[in-house]
Amino acid sequence: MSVEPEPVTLTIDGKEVTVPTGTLVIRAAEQLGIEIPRFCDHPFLDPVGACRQCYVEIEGQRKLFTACTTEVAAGMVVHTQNTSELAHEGQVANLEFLLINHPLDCPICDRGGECPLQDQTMAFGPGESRYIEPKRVYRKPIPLSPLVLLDRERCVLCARCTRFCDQISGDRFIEMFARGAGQQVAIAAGEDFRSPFSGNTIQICPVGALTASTYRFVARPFDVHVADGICGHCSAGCNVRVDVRRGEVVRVLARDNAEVNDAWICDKGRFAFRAADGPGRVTTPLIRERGLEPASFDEVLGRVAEWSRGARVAFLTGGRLADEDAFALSKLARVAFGTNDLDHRRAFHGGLAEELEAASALRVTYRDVERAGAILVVGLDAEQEVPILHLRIRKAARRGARVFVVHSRETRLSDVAEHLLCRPGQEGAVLERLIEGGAAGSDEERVARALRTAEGAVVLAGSLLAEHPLATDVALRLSRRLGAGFALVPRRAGDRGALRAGVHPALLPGGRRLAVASERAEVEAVWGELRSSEPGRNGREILEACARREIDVLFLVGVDPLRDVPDAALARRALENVPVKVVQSLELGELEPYADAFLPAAALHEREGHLTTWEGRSQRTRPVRAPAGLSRPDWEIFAGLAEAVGAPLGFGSVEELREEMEALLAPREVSERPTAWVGAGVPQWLDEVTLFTYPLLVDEGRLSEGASELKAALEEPAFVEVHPEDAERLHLADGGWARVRTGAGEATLPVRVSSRVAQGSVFVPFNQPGLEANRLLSGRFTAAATLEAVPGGGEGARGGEGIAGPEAKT
Amino acid sequence: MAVLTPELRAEAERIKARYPAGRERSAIMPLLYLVQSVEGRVTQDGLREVASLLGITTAEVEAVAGFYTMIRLRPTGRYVVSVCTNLACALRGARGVLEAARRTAGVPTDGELSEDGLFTVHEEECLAACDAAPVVAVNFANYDRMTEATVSELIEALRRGEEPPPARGPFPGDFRLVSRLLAGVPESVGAGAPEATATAEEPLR
Amino acid sequence: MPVERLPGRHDGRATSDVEEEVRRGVLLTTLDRAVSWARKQSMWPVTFGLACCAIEMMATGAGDYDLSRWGMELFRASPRQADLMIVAGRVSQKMAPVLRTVYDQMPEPKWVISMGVCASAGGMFTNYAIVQGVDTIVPVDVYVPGCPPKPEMLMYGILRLHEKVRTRGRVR
Amino acid sequence: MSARREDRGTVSGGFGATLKGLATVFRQVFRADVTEEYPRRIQPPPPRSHIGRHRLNRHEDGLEKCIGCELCAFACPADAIWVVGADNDPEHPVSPGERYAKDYQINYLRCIMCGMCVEACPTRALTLTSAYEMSFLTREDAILTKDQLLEPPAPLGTAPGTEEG
Repeated sequence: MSVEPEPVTLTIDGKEVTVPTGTLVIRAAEQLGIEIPRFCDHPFLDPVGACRQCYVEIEGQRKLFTACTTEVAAGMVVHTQNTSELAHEGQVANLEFLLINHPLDCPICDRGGECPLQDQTMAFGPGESRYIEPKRVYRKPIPLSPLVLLDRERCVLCARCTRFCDQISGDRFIEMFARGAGQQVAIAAGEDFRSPFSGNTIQICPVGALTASTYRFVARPFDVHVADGICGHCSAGCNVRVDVRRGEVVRVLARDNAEVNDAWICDKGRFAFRAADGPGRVTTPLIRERGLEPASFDEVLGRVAEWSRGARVAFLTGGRLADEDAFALSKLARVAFGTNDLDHRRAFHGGLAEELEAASALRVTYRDVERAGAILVVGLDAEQEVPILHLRIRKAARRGARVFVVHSRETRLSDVAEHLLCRPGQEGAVLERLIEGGAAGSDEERVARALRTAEGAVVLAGSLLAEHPLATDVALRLSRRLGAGFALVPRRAGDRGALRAGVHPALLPGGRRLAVASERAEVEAVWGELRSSEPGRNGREILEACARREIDVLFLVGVDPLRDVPDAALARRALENVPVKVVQSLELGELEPYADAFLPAAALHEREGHLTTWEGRSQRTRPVRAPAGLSRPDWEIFAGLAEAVGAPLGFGSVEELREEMEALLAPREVSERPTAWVGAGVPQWLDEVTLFTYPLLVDEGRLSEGASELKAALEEPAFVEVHPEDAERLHLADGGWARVRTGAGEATLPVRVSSRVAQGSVFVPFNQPGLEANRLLSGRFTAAATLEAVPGGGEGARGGEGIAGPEAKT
Repeated sequence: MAVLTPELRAEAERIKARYPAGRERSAIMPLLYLVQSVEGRVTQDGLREVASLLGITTAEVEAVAGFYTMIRLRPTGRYVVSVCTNLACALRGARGVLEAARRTAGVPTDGELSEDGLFTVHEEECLAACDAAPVVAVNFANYDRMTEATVSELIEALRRGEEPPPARGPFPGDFRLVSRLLAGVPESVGAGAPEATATAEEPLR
Repeated sequence: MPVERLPGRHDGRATSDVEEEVRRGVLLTTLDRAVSWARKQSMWPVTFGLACCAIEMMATGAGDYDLSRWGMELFRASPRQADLMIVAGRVSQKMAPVLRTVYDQMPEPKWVISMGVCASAGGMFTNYAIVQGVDTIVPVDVYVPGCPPKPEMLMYGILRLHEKVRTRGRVR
Repeated sequence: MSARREDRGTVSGGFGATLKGLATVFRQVFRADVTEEYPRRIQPPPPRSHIGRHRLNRHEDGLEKCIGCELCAFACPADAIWVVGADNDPEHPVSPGERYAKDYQINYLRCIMCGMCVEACPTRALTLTSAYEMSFLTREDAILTKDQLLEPPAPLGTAPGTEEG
């Protein structure tokens, strides 16, 4: 770790402050509580000194200095506008200049009421302006994308947005054009601001030049009810602020948290907020009589208890549960029903790596990634799965870290990282070679040496690694060999919380193994004697058991197997054969014909709770309104069900639950055990072409329902990406169509020939409009596939139920 | 459709090779001139091609191109007549010279293309020849101590196809040729470029 | 939440009254109309001035605007002798039970005018201390806006009440 | 003054005082009547009086002046105004510029007629009139929507209930 810069003492406005060298004067002033007006300065962007608003007077210097670019020096005496007439005049003059061409749009500008220019002009600016000439006029607003609207008249040319795109997201779609008198922010003609981080430019714009189309004229800051929450879309755990007007969510903004998301959130977190208020939401319990009729909670819970008392019960959950719900479910299943058939996963890593993540917390944090000397990303497309981690990796690269990605598809880290493309399922083999140091002169050898020599390396493993059993353990062994940090990065917000709470067939809370008596005893000390110590069935085995009628009651908590499970046929067979299906979620959706009972769950921003990030950091989310209708937080429903079955969970409030949870989930060490690495061989069905899939950031997921602007901006229709050599061999033309046939099904998709995908493998996005890819899969996220060109394009032959071509965008 | 012919593309790679690895974007100025030499101005396609050559986004290229007056993003004639109207020249009557030049060339507003597509007259910042004010540059070659009469005569001569010698150095040739030279590419490579394209495609302003 | 409605308020005519009225048919309406006409002639308001609206009510009762033109100048102190309660002014939570008691002591038929925005919906006092609308305590027949309502506005409210009594009055 | 006070105690003094009182009352008969016969003869309120209902004004070309900026809702001490803005359709705009009020409601059982909204309005869209003839039978009627507020208020004395007097 670099040595801490030694402190420097200086006085600002007569008050002394001691800060490390290299600190900027503006930051030092903030520590003293002195607010210096500024527009272009942003704590997470490099200083640029573009707006000239933060003038301060420094004794001994001829002219005014900009506080945001001047680093502190020992014994420096600074006078801000509070104590220096010259600085005050400088600031007043500068504001007068900025307001010369600024339109009098305040009443119709969305930024009105929360606009730094408005506030700072009222606080530090001139009362009136001497400028009487006509103001410069532009055509406005210009849609940079369906999400972001640009108004160049309001822009004060602070370049925060262009610097964000340059330094943070790397998607440099907007720039300062016509530098000079007519300078303005603009985008290249015909292009779209197609970046998953475009929303951040709206939030950091100090005026109303960049506004969101979702929030256009919707509310005013004084009329909005605000709550601090945690984003529930992915495991990044971004700190957000949810704005509600009259009970309806109107906006989501990022909150500053230098430990997690700095000041950024991705566009999905920012613009996909309408799912809970959507038409599909069901807020009353339902019970199956002739059809699904509304009923009271007690009646439905009573009937469900009747069905499940003494029956063979299984629980499947999605990745959306808060930590408290997962813990309550884990206790409900094991204590109330005495079953271990519960699982939250759809990618089954297994092995020591998973147990390590379940047992411990904060072994690798965002800071470690930021300060890493080298980062190895394996089987993880960070930009599409955990976008804020992607930004942190870019930040590390900007500080000089060497970044390597082992994946079957080139990710958006391509400009800062070196990609080792390998066929899906081969990741384990590549890691194995990295452990041995790589063949002489090969890329792997160079990567291995870089990882070994780097200081504070980090290995980030993603869900694609689960394609080959125990591949994650090879990544763990590699990280041990390199002395690097290891982190298994799940995709969904509730995944890590569910894993640590024990929603897992073989793991109890805190990653304690069910099969090991001593670890089981630690849990039994709190929960009482557990009826079965046999590890239960994992997610896929539960569905198979349902299909074979070995399960009587199947609980589906926040998961829709028909779309989430990578085997649509199995999911359908399971739902048709299990006698009783209880759905507990925000909505019924496609489970309407199957559900025998429905229990309405409260949305994430309607209830207290905690969500655990991929690092293991548990963060609190606060409710912004009461649960809609009769819906309740999931843990309350589980507690009610436990009572109905006659084995109450023993906690009446979320505080009691958390007490019990904290006791069991304290980080603990995991006893080593050898993991049999099943041969570094090639998976058996490596015939012609390997199809692999993973969900993209903006897809048809249920939590993105209603986010029409977001989907118009970033969602792509289903496609199949083929390597140029394969395309040639299979006579596929870029832009043409191909019929993709796997063991489970077939579909006709538009072809994209690109070298972004590894040779011998084809990529199909998991859940884009036009194709639910789980129709093509049979249990895993990879499959052997054959491709053949389809003449005459999309309107010709259609596989399955008709694949919408790019023109028929849903 | 590609703006650069295959030979010019190879030339572009040679230009890029002059700069250290990872710093290819510094080759943006010569490449812009190269693209300008093909179409008589830098079109959106030209910007996109330079961007793909350098592996940066089109917006970054247009941000650079938008600053320089010698990189013409709008339709441009074969002769760019730049009349310096800075302090020294202005005092010596540059405003009159500009009006005369514009009238004779038939250019409606500053920086626009003349009706016959031959001339673009625009107000230029300092041409660094204050001793010879007022100065007029044709395709970046200076003509000293111009008056309203001499500038009209100069434009008429150019319209007749003559090549009046500038104050210093040879007659530069038409705008495309000058761009080619500014790109550091010998004239012979990929010669025979088509006439000035007066497409009125209005970029985003 | 700028505009809200509070649960549990009603405007003096429960739905049951309407059915009963329809069920009894046309025969008695002439008697109803006659009695109602008589009832509206001289409603004696109970003195229930609470705050600033009461001063305006006094002005309405005084010489210039003269409620006695409708026989209403007598502000009876005891509710027994009053048939109209003009709630004039903001009703604090402590005052609410008193208001209800006075209302209960008034003999049938009785009517309520909520004078001023504070009585009608809490006005600008959206806080814990003021009842957000008298209709959560007693059935209100006519709401009179204004802060305070001009005497003419109160009189217009009274006229609206007379019209209501005359057209919808019934013998009970 | 003090001399007269003693003789009031005597019978004749007391009788004199009563007579004087009656005289004052009797003089009252001949003085002009001050009562304002409200429903029959309505005193026209002073020209710039603003004790009545609001009104949303229009420009000469018929476009609504209100641009839905919600400054009035911000300024209102009683939170009586509810505004929802929306995007003007360029072909047939409702108001000049980008923004108009899709929904505009004033709750007259909250409004204290203080006029701060009129002060806050940047486009002079909202002004108070002197049409004070308002009273409501239910709370819902008390919430006037945009179309009602756009209509010029009826002249005094024509509201229902005033004919009968």
